[in-house]
Amino acid sequence: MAIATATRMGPKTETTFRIVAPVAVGVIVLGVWQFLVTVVGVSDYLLPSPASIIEEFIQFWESILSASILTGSNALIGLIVGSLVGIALAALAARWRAVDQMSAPVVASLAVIPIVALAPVLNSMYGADSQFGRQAIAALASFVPVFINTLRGFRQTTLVHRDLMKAYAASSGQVLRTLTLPTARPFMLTGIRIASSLAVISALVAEYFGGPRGGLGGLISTSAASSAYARAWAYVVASIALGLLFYLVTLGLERMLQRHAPQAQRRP
Amino acid sequence: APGDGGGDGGDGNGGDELTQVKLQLQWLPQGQFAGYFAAQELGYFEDEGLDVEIIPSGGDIVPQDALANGDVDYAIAWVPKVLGSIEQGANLTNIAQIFQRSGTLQVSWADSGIDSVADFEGKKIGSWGFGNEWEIFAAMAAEGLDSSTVEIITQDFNMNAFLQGDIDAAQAMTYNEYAQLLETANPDTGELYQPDDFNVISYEDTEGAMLQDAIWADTERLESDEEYQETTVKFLKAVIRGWVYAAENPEEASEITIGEGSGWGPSHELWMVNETNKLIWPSPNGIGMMDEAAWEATVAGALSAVNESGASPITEEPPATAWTNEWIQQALDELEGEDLDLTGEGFEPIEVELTEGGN
Amino acid sequence: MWGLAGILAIALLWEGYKLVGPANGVEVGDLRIMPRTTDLAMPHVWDMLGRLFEPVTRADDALPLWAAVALAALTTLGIAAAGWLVGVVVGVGLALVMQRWRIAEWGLLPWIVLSQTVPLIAFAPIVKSWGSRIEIGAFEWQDWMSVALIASYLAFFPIAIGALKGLQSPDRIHTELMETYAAGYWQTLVKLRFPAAVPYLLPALRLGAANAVIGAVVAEVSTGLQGGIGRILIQFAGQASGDPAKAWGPIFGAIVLGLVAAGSVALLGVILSNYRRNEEHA
Amino acid sequence: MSTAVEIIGVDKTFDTRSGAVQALTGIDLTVEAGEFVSLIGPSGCGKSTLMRLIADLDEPTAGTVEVFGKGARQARLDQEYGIAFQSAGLLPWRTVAANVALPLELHGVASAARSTRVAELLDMVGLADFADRYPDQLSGGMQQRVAIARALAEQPRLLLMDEPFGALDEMTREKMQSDLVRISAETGAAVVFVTHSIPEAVFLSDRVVVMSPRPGRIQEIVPMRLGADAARAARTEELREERAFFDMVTAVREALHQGAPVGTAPRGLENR
Amino acid sequence: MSTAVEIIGVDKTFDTRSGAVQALTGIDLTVEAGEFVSLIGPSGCGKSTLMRLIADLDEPTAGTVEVFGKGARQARLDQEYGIAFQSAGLLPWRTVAANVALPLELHGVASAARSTRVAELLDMVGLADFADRYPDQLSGGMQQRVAIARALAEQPRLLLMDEPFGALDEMTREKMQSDLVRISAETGAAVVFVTHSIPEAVFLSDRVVVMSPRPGRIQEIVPMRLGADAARAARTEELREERAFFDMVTAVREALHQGAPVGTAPRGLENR
Ligand SMILES: Nc1ncnc2c1ncn2[C@@H]1O[C@H](COP(=O)(O)OP(=O)(O)OP(=O)(O)O)[C@@H](O)[C@H]1O
Ligand SMILES: Nc1ncnc2c1ncn2[C@@H]1O[C@H](COP(=O)(O)OP(=O)(O)OP(=O)(O)O)[C@@H](O)[C@H]1O
Ligand SMILES: Cc1ncc(C[n+]2csc(CCO)c2C)c(N)n1
Ligand SMILES: [Mg+2]
Ligand SMILES: [Mg+2]
Repeated sequence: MAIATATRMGPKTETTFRIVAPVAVGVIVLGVWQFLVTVVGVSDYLLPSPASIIEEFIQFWESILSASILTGSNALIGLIVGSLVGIALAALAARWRAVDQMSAPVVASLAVIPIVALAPVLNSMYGADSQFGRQAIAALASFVPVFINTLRGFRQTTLVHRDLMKAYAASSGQVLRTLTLPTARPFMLTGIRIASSLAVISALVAEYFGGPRGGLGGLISTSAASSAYARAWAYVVASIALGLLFYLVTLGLERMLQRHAPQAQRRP
Repeated sequence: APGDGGGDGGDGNGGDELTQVKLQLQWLPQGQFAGYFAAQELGYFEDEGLDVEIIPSGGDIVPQDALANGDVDYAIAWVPKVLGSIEQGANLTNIAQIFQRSGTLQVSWADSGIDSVADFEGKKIGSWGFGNEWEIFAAMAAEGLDSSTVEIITQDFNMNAFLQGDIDAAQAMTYNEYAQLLETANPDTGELYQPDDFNVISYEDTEGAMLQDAIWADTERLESDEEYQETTVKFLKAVIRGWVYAAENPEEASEITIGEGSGWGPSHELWMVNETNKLIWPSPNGIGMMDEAAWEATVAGALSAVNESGASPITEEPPATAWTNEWIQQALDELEGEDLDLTGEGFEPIEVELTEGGN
Repeated sequence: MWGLAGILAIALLWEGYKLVGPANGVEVGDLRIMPRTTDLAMPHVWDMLGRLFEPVTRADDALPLWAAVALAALTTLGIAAAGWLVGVVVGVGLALVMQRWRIAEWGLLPWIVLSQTVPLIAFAPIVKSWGSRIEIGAFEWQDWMSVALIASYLAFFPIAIGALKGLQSPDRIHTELMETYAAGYWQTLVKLRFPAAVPYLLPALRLGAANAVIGAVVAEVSTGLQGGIGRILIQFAGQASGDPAKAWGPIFGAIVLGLVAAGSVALLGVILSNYRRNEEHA
Repeated sequence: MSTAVEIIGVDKTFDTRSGAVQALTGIDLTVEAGEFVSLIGPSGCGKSTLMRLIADLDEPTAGTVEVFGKGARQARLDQEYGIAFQSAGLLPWRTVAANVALPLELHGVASAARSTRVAELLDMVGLADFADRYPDQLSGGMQQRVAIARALAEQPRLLLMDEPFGALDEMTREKMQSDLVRISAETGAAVVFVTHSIPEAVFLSDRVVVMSPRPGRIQEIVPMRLGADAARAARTEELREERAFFDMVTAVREALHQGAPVGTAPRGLENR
Repeated sequence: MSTAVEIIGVDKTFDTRSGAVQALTGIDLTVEAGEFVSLIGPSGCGKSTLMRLIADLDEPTAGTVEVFGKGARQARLDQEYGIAFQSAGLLPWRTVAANVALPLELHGVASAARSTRVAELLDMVGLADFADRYPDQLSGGMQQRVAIARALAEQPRLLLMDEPFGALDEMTREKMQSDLVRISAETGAAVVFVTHSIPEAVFLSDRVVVMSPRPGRIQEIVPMRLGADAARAARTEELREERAFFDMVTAVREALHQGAPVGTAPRGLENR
């Protein structure tokens, strides 16, 4: 439905506001922050000013970049593996009811395990000297939303389409290729988008609990531990940017491939 | 109930009005802090007219920041970490250097060939990070090694990474992680590991040794707030009593910490109290008195240590306000004459037998 | 029934792999792709379960492990519930504002999404520090409130998104119907938008509950709060070298805790089933 | 007050991303009180838009819309009309009775009066036995009847209906048409009725307004002689098989095709 | 082979949670090759079920269904029929051309042959210019035309259509009917056509099968004299306004009402 509802502004003004509004909110928040620090005089020690964070950001630029690459690649590997496993398992669960029901408690459990609980265990199981633990945690964190959304997607094929495939005497492989997978695709992509920032956060937080050094998480904690808060914030800013990058890339992917998605069936 | 305590009770406090004091620890409740808990449990603080809240910390709480932010009145923290905070703008003073020596070890397998810091080169070296790594870098710097010559691995809460060979040499505190190793069964023999299964490098024996648990106070308040000054002396007196008690009654002190929420088993807890005592006693100048040579060594080490991202804990000498013996001296003076061993000359560590799992 | 089979299958896989897998795991090149099978890395299922019924420590008054875990879990559940409630209030509040004014939606929504890319663990000490200076009259900020606040930070996000979707879900035909009745904003909200939002809110609230538990546990570890499951989680992880099975007690506890929290919200769905008549009965 | 709706010189233009869409131009239309007027025309000709202008769900770009002598906005605030759409638009979480009660509830009718009125209305649409059911337990025709009962709840003097029977099958539809004829006779309300079906328009209406698209205009207003000949209540089932009926159907068909000849060119995309 | 569909003594019962639903009983029906047969009847009388039995999308509980002398299953595997439903059922991620090509693709027709055939089909339904569009860029009527082209892709001798025009507006619908008449004449295929609309059934069919519900039975088979009088291609627009047309409409109406008299009792819930 291309019809814009309930807005009194024209489409052009709308586009403008969509961009201006979030920027304005951001500028206001930053302004208030800087104001608190410089004018009201909240101690810079407690709450570094945006200006001093930028300063640290520039000074530690190289270390920030290499840490972002390290954490980013852990998150990326986790996201890819977690998504692939999630899609594969969802396919099995969609195909066999038993798999679906057996996986339900396991997936529900995975969805509620805190990273703190998992990190030491994974370090023991896979070795603290490798990035594997972090990648595994990112993978687990990605797995859950991808699995849940993909499974939903696999169940979205409509009766008409299934009948049609039967009328064509299509083989089950053909049905999978021409109907089931394309139908599930937008749901998969939504799951991957949700997983994307989770993967970054998880890979980063996992660094707090052991393993090789050099990632963003380790550097945030080291900087904070030595009271270099402005530097810690600079690393935090980098991690937000990394999370945002993941989110925007997956969002873009979703938008690109979802242009002709099946309309959600709304009738009961 | 205020314990009537031994001795003649110094300046007993008449009124019911207790002064509220918050003390920030640097980790979970455990034998490392036995003296403070003993002072609390035995009423030493109350005798001094103080109502002390002991606040444990967890993974990310930085005790000296809690102090600098005014959340608490005193904090326990390692010297090099606080030096870093002071350089970042915290205004803090070391008022009692409780631990006289470093309790950090670097443990490797007996057959690993890692006998000294010089052997670290090219190895995977474990550390907890979080500011606990400066001794390693300082010791390495003294050997002419920089951080890029080793691979630093962050250790988590236990020694599994070392036991399974992920790291070649693990950081361990004499009072905790080293005991964890000795509480673990060797899968090959089924028996507990023995000290001779390991090579142990004590940083106390290296150039990198740095001072650890000290009591820190707010510099500004110390200078201008008379009430705080008085409280400080009273606080230190009670703490001294607590640690003297722990030295003389390690079993009881260990039970007290367990009662305060330490989750360790009795044998591990007792080990921890005993090993902590060894780091405190003897204190030739009296407990808590700063050994200036050790301070200078710590500062030198902190200046020389450089981590893998090129950062140092400090880049210049700390200010003169960073430590003072003024208050601990006053506390010791006031306790003089009581029947207390303030230097630990009569201190004898006990033998503790560890059991599997530290339970 | 099948669910039990699923859990059993995991246990069997665990023991089966432990039986046949090499002690040092399966390595491809430098990368270990399958875990080590030592008792240190993978304790036997029966050891993990059996450990639950042994005392926590050798001390005379020690509780059995399961009781200590349960006690800690209850503490955390309370904190998480408080965090969840705050998350509900904030999340629904934000959703209401965004639903009411589209300009607010445009301005806030990107930041709400962005908020979830912030590594919250980095802020635990700051939250605790800021909290500790709040003291209004008889009210004094407690450390558990910092934990609850962090829990609410994780909980509010799905709730805000779900509530916004739900409040925006009424078809145009329904909003226009209310318009023809000359119904005001509040009437439309109470009679139309809230009831219509129920099917969206319920899964969001469930997700929020799970997130609140995760957030509470992480924040307990971060701030060192005593008494909760986060505390015993690191405590026992610290003892895992000598007593590997013990560390699993709080892990199971955390999982059960999360399931209980999410499950309780699911119960809410049963009560509100009349508002979910349009949902597919799968 | 003999005029229910008075539309004078109405234009309606929508601003869309791809430019302005002129939905209606130069519409003049008067509906007398108690009169039954149908709007018919190809998809996209602006029938719904016109009805929404009367209901004050949209505002005209030019011209005036008056309902019972008031501005459309005032008429809406005064609840001068009842409305029903193609999809029944019942609230799925409310029972049939509660759905019908909704407008009464919103306007503060006391609980006792409300239930009396709801019972009366459900009786009128033949659903007294279904008061406690939920919409998903009803057939499409029954749902539409609930929607009509709801539209009649406050005894409006004007009923606006946008393809209310569009989703029903032919037989149910005929039955609903007869019901509507009866109900509108009982209540004496004027009706503006949007439909795609020529026989439906012919059967129901006093006048049929034939519209043509691009931009939406009134092509022709066909008076139904049926209306002149007989009272509305006399529109029985037999009527459908009478010669006069077929003649009227043919008349409307021709008016329609005048506006949009039966060509082969596929129509545009704007009616998706 | 002059018989397209032969149905003998067919019953169909569905097992549901709330007991068995008898959808069809004692159905006997023969459709000749090239014949156009419509199924009409109230909602729930089993029209779709009967069509699904012919298509082997469901299996009869009793009786036999033969298509061109083979069992229904074999006929499906041999792709003896093309099929179209009320919702066009296009794959939204495929272009118009790719949608039409789908059955050819599935059955391994070479790429070159495929595109020739697709072009031909799109020509036939008047959508040659829209080959590269996506379904969501088309109007409802255009989508249905794509579905019909797809059903014709493999030149089936039998076309099964379940209310293919049900969702279209009256004018588009009439246009589509004319197109279908032309296309079925061109291809010579037999058509089984399910509809709710009497004029539609009358306009299109050689015979109209009137069904009645509970359980679904064949009430009457009304032969259209039109079919006897004139070739199917002669069913022009003018026909719709002729006397004979109205007579046939009346005949079908009466057959229908015989089975389910126009009462006032609300119908049951099974057709939700
Ligand atoms: N809110 C809107 N924004 C932009 N264009 C609109 C809007 N509403 C209607 N239109 C356009 O106005 C024209 C008339 O639409 P309207 O819905 O009134 O037609 P209709 O006669 O009711 O058609 P149908 O028979 O399909 O219901 C169409 O071209 C439509 O695309
Ligand atoms: N898969 C099924 N399971 C159970 N009952 C069914 C099933 N399919 C159809 N029925 C029932 O069989 C009867 C006939 O249904 P069918 O869909 O064939 O009717 P129809 O004539 O096509 O109706 P409509 O005009 O509404 O499309 C109905 O009572 C319906 O509820
Ligand atoms: C995350 C984390 N940080 C520190 C330690 C080790 N540790 C326990 S007590 C103590 C002395 C300071 O209190 C030290 C360094 C750990 N195991 N995990
Ligand atoms: Mg319309
Ligand atoms: Mg049907």
